[in-house]
Amino acid sequence: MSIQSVAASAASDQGDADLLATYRLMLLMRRFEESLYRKYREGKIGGYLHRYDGQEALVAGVIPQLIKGDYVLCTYRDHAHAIACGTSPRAIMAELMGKATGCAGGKGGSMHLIDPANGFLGGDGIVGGPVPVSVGVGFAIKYRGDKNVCLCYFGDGAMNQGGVHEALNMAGLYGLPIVYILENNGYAMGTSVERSTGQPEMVLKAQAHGIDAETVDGMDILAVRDAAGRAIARAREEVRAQFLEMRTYRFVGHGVADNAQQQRFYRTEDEIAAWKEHDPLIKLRNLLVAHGALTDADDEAMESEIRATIEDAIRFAEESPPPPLESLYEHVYAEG
Amino acid sequence: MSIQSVAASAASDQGDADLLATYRLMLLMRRFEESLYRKYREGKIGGYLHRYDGQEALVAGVIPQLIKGDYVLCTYRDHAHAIACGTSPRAIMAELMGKATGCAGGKGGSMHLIDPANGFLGGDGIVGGPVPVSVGVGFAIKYRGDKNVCLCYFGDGAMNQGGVHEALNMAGLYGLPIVYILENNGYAMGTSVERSTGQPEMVLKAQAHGIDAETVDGMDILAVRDAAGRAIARAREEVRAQFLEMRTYRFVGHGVADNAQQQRFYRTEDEIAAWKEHDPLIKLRNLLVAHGALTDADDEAMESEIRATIEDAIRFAEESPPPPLESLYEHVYAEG
Amino acid sequence: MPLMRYSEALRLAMTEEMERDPTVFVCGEEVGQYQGTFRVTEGLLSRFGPMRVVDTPISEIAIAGLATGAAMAGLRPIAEFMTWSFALSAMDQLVNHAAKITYMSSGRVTCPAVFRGPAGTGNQLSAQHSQSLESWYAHTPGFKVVLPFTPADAKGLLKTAIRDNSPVIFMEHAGLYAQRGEVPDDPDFTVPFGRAEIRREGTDVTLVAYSLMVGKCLKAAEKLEASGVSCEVVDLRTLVPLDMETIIASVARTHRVVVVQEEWLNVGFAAEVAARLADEAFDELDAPIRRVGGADVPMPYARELEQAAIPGEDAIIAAVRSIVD
Amino acid sequence: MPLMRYSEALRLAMTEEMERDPTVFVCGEEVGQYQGTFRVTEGLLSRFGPMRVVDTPISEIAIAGLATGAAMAGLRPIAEFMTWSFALSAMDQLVNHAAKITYMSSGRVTCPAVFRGPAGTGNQLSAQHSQSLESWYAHTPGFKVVLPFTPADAKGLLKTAIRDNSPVIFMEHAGLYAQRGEVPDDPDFTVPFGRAEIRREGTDVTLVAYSLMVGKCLKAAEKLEASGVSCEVVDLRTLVPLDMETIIASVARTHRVVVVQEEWLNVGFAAEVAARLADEAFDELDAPIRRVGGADVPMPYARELEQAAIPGEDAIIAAVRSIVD
Ligand SMILES: Cc1ncc(C[n+]2csc(CCOP(=O)(O)OP(=O)(O)O)c2C)c(N)n1
Ligand SMILES: Cc1ncc(C[n+]2csc(CCOP(=O)(O)OP(=O)(O)O)c2C)c(N)n1
Ligand SMILES: [Mg+2]
Ligand SMILES: [Mg+2]
Repeated sequence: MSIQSVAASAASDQGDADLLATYRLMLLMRRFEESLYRKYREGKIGGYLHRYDGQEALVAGVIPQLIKGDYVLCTYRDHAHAIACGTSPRAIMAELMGKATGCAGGKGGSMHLIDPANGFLGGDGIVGGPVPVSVGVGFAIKYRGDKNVCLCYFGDGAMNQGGVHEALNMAGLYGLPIVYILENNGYAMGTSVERSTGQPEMVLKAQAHGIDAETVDGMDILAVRDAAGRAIARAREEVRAQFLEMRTYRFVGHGVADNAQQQRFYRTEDEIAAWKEHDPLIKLRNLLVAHGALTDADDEAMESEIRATIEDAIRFAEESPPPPLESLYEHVYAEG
Repeated sequence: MSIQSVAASAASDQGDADLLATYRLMLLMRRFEESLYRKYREGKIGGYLHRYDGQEALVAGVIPQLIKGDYVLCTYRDHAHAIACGTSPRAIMAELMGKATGCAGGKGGSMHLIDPANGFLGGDGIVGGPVPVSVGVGFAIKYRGDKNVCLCYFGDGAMNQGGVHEALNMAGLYGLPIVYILENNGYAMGTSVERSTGQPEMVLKAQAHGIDAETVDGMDILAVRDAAGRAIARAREEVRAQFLEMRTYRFVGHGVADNAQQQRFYRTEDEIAAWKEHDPLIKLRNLLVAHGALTDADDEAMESEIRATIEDAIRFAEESPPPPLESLYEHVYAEG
Repeated sequence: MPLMRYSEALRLAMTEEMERDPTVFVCGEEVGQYQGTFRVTEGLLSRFGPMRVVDTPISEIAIAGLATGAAMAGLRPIAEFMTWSFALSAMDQLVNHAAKITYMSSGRVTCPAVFRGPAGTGNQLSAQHSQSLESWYAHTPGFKVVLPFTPADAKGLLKTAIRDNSPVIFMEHAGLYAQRGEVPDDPDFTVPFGRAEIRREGTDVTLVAYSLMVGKCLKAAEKLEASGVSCEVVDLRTLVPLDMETIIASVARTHRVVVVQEEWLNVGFAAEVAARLADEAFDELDAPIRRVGGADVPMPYARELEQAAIPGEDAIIAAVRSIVD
Repeated sequence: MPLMRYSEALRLAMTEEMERDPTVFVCGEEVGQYQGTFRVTEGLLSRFGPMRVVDTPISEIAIAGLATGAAMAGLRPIAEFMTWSFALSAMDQLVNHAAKITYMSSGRVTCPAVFRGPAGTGNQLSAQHSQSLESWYAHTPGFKVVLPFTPADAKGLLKTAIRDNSPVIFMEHAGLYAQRGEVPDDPDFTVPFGRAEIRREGTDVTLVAYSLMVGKCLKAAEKLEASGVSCEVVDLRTLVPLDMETIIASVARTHRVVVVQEEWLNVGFAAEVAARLADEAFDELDAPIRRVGGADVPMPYARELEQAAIPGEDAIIAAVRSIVD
C-alpha cells in the first residue's frame, strides 16, 4: 500500500472518513479477538475458538460495501464477519459465553454466530460447508429478482473439498450473484497450501468452473476494497459469480489448541514475524497518520472507546442467564 | 482418421496385425452389446443395462496397451472394459444373467463386472465413484514401487461430482501413476455438457488440480491409441497423473429405459445420425479395407467367429446355475 | 374422488403447492427437460418455467446446498434425489446443515426444504442402488421423515411436507409409483404428520409397517385370516414424528406385535418401535416382539438372491405364526 | 504390564502392526508432520517416513477413496478421520464402496481398511462436531464396528482391526484419550471381535453399554450398590459383530436390563439391543427394558444444555430405579 493509493482513495468518494471507519472496524476486530482469548483462558468461553488476527482486511474491506438485502456466509473463523455485519458485540460475546442473549440464543457458540436480521447467515464448523449453501442463497436472490448479492467466505483448505467444486460449478452454470472470498492464509491447520494442492493457483480452480477470478493482496486494505467493490458490482449488475483469492496470513494459531509449540511443526517464528511486517491494521494506522488523518490522540481515543465497548459486552454477557433447561428440546423443529 | 495415419501406424511396430486385432475387439464389443440388449428384452438380464455402442475406441485404443500389474476402474457402462481386460465373454454374460459362474459370482450384475485376475477392479454404479478409489489404487502402485499404472474411466456428468475433484487434486498432489479417461459422450442421461457445467473445457478442470491434460477425438481410434500411449508412458515413467478428455458419442439411449421416444427430450435423430457418420467401428473397417488389410470375406469370417463366441457365452450363461440361496449371507465380510 | 397413480398424486401435490405459493420450486437431476427419471415431475417445466423447475448437474452435495441455502433465504425448495441411494454423497449438507441450522440458530434461521425421491429395493438394481436409509434420517434430530403408502397419502403428506417449516425427508417407493388409488382433488386436502393409519382391523396380532411393506402386511393378513388369525395392520406414514399412541393402543388390544421394514433389519427403524414397546407397553405384551426386515447384506444382483433378501409375505406370516401358535 | 494412556495404546497398536506388516500405512489430515490432532499418530512420520504416514488435504471423500482403493489393491490402510463428524462427507465412498465391494464381487476383491478417529460428544463443540453415528455404520452391512473403552482394548481391538480383511469402523472416544490403564506390551496380544466383556458382576440389573458410557455405568453401579441394588455391567466392545450371547446370559441372571448409549436415543444402537432382547429373551424379562441415551437434539453449545443432552450417571440410576423399586 502506498501513499499514492491512500491519496487516490482519499480523492475518491470513499475518502478519509471511510478509511477511518475501516480502521476503527479493524481495530475493534483485533481487540475483540484478544478479549475472547482472555475469556477463553478464564474458562468463560468453551469449545473451539478461531481468531482472525491478521486477516481483518478481508472483512473490513468487503462487508461494509454491502447493502440491505445482501447476505454473508462464512467459516467457523467468524467473529470479524459478525462484527462487520453489524451484530452487536454484546450478542457475540454472549453467544461465546453460551448465554440466552447470544446472537444464536447460546446454542451455536463461536463457530455458529448468526444474525439474519443483518443479513448474516452464519458461520459454519464444516470446512467447505458454507459454499454449497451459498448456491441456494444466491439462487434465492436471483429467483426473487432482487439486486442483491451473497458473499461467501472460505479457507484455502476448503478448496480441497468436493462440495466446494460442485457449488462453484453450479454458481458458474446458473450465473448466480455470489462473491466468493477465498481466505488464503497459507495454512489449513498445520498443512500449507503447497502440501495440500496439486496446483496452487487458486484462480485457475474457479475459472475452471466458469467463474470470474482474481488474486488480491489481502494485507492491503485498499486493494481488497477495490477488488471487492468491482466484484460485488459485477455480481450485482451482471448476475455472475465472482471469486477473489485473497492472500493473507493468520498471526495466531489455528485455534487455541494450536499454541506456539504446536505451530513449530509447520511454521517458523521468522515467517510469522515477516508477515507481521504487513499487518494490515498497523499499515493502515501508519498511513492514516502519515496522511494526517489520524493523530496519536485520535488513536488513543479510539482504543479506549473500543475497550469500553468490549468491556460492556463482557459485562452484558457475564450477567446474562444461560438458556433455560427447558429450551433443550426447543428449536429442533421450526415453529408452524 | 486418414489413410496417412493408418499408413503411419502400419509402418510403426503396431502395424496392421495390431489394427486388425483392435478391429476385432471393437466388433466383439458392438455385437456383445447388441446381444445383451436382446437378452434384456427376453427378460434374461435384469437391472439396468448401459451400452457402449459408439464409444468403443475409448477402450479398444487404450486397454490393450496395458501390461501385467496395471489396473482398470470404470463406470456402470463397463462391458467393453471387461472384454478388453480379458474377462471371458462367458463370465460376463453369466454375470449379467445373475449366475454363479459370472465374473462377480452373480452378485454384481451389469454395473459391477469385476475381474481382479485380469487387473479389472470393476465397474461402479455411482457417478464419479471410481475416481476416489483410483487414488488408492494409484497410491498402492507407487507405494510398492511398481512400474504400473491405474486407468480410470468416468463420464462427463461425473465431472460435476465433488469426489472427482478431491481425487484429481490428490492424484495431482501425490504424483500418482493414474491415467484418467473422461468418456465425454456429450450427455449425462438427458443433460448435455452445456447444461451441466459452468465451463466446458474439461482439460482446464484437470489442469487446475495439477494434472497433465489433453483433449482427444474419441471417434478416431488412431488418435486415441496415440494419446493413450503417450499418457500411459508418462504415468508409468514419470509417475504423474494424466487426464485425457475423449470426445465421443453414445449411439443408443443412456440405459434401456432411455428409449427413442425418451431421447427426443434431449437430442435429435439428426444429431445421432451425424455422429454415426463417425462410427469408429465402420471407419476402422473402411480404412482397413481401403488399406488392403481386410477383405469382405475376412470381415464375414470375423463376424461369424464373434457370433459363435457370443452364442457360446449365452449358452454357457443360460445353462449355469444361479448362486445357491445359502450364498446370500456369504461375502458380507471377507474371509480371514 | 379421481383415481390416480401414486406418481401422479405426487405431481398434483407439487403442482397445487406451486400454484398456491410462489416461493415453492423444484430442483434436481433430470426433473425438467427430461420430464423426471420416473416421470414424477412430468410437465412441470413447461407449466412453471426454468426458474421454478431447475435441472441440475449430477452434484448431490450442491443440490442439497441449493435447497438448504434457498430455504434459509426464504424459499421453499423441493429437491429431488434421483434415488435416495445418491443422497449418500450429500450427507454432510443434509445432516450438518439442513437438519441443524434451526437448532444452532435457536430458530432464527429455518430450513423449510423438502428432500424427496424414490426409495426402496427391487428390480435387480444391486447393492449400490438398493437402499433408502430412512433409519439413518430418523436417527438424526431435525428431520421429519415421511414414507407414504397410498396415492392419497402421497399427495396429502407431500403437501404437508411442502408447507412444513422444517426439513422433511420424503421417501417415495419406486415400486409404488404405478399403484392407483382414489385421491382427493381438493387443494385443501392435506394429511397431518404423526398420525398412523390403521389399514386393517384385527384382534390377534398387530403388524406395524410403512411404505411398500404395508401392502405386504395386508396380503399376509388376508392369508392369515383364512387360517383364523386376525391381524391389525398399522401404517406409520411418518417415522418422525412417530405415532406411538396408535401403535400402543393397537398392541393393547392384540397383545402381540410384529414390526416390519423393508430395509436392513439390524439397527433399523423396526428396532425403535420394538424397543419403545418393550419399554412403554411391556405389560401389554403376551409374546416376544418379532421383527421382519431385509437381510443384513448388500443387495445381491441375482434375482433369486434378491428375492430372498427382501422381506415377503411368507416371512411376515412365519413371524406371526411363531407368536400365535 | 505397562500403564499407558488410551491414545498411547492406539499408537502402540499401529506401530507394532506397521513393524509387522509392510503393507500397513496411515493416512489422514494432520497425521504426520503435525503429529496428529489428538497426538494419536505422534512420532509415526519420523519412524516410518512419508510413504507410510501420509498427510492428506481436507478431502474426506478422497481420503476414504485412498483407503478403499489401496485396500482393494492389496495394502492395509488405516485412515484417520480428524473426527467422525467429518466422515459424513465421505459416506458414499464408505457405504457404497468400502462396505460393499467384497459382497458385490463375491469376495474376489476385498477391502481390509481401518477407518478410525475420535468420536463422542462433550467439550461444547456444538452441533456439527458432536456425533459419531455408530448406529448408522452398524445398520450398514459390510462394516465391523468397534468402540473400545479401556486402553488395553484400544490396543488389542485396533490390532485385530488392522489384521481383519473387512473394512472396520473404529471409533475412539476423545474423552478417553487421556485415560490410563494397564496395556500388554506383548506384540501378539489382540482382542477378538464379537466378545463382550463383563466389567462388573451383579445380580439385580444388567447395564449394557459401550465406549465412554461403560465408565458412567460403572460409576452408577457403584452408587446403586451403596443403596442395595447390584448391577452387572456389560461392555459390548464391538457392535458388529454383536455378542448377544453374553448379553442374554446376563439378562437371564438379572431379569432386568437398561441399555445405555451416548448418542441420540431414537433409532440408535440401544434400540437394537432392546429389540433383540424383547424377541430372544422375552421370557427372561421381569420388567420393561429401559434405554438411556443422548437427547434427540443437535448438540447445543451452552454448557448447561450440553450437560443436559449427554446421558449421565443420574439418568442411568433413575432408569435402574424405575425397574427395581
Ligand atoms: C470437513 C471437515 N474436515 C475437517 C475439519 C477440521 N478442521 C477444522 S478447520 C480446519 C482447517 C481449515 O483450513 P482453511 O480452510 O484453510 O481455513 P482456515 O482455518 O485457515 O481459516 C480443519 C482441518 C472440519 N471442520 N471439517
Ligand atoms: C451420484 C449419482 N448420482 C446420480 C446417479 C444416476 N445416474 C446414473 S448414470 C447418470 C448419468 C451419468 O452421465 P455421465 O457421467 O456423462 O456418464 P455416461 O452415462 O454418459 O457414460 C446418472 C445421473 C448415479 N448413479 N450416481
Ligand atoms: Mg487457511
Ligand atoms: Mg456422458
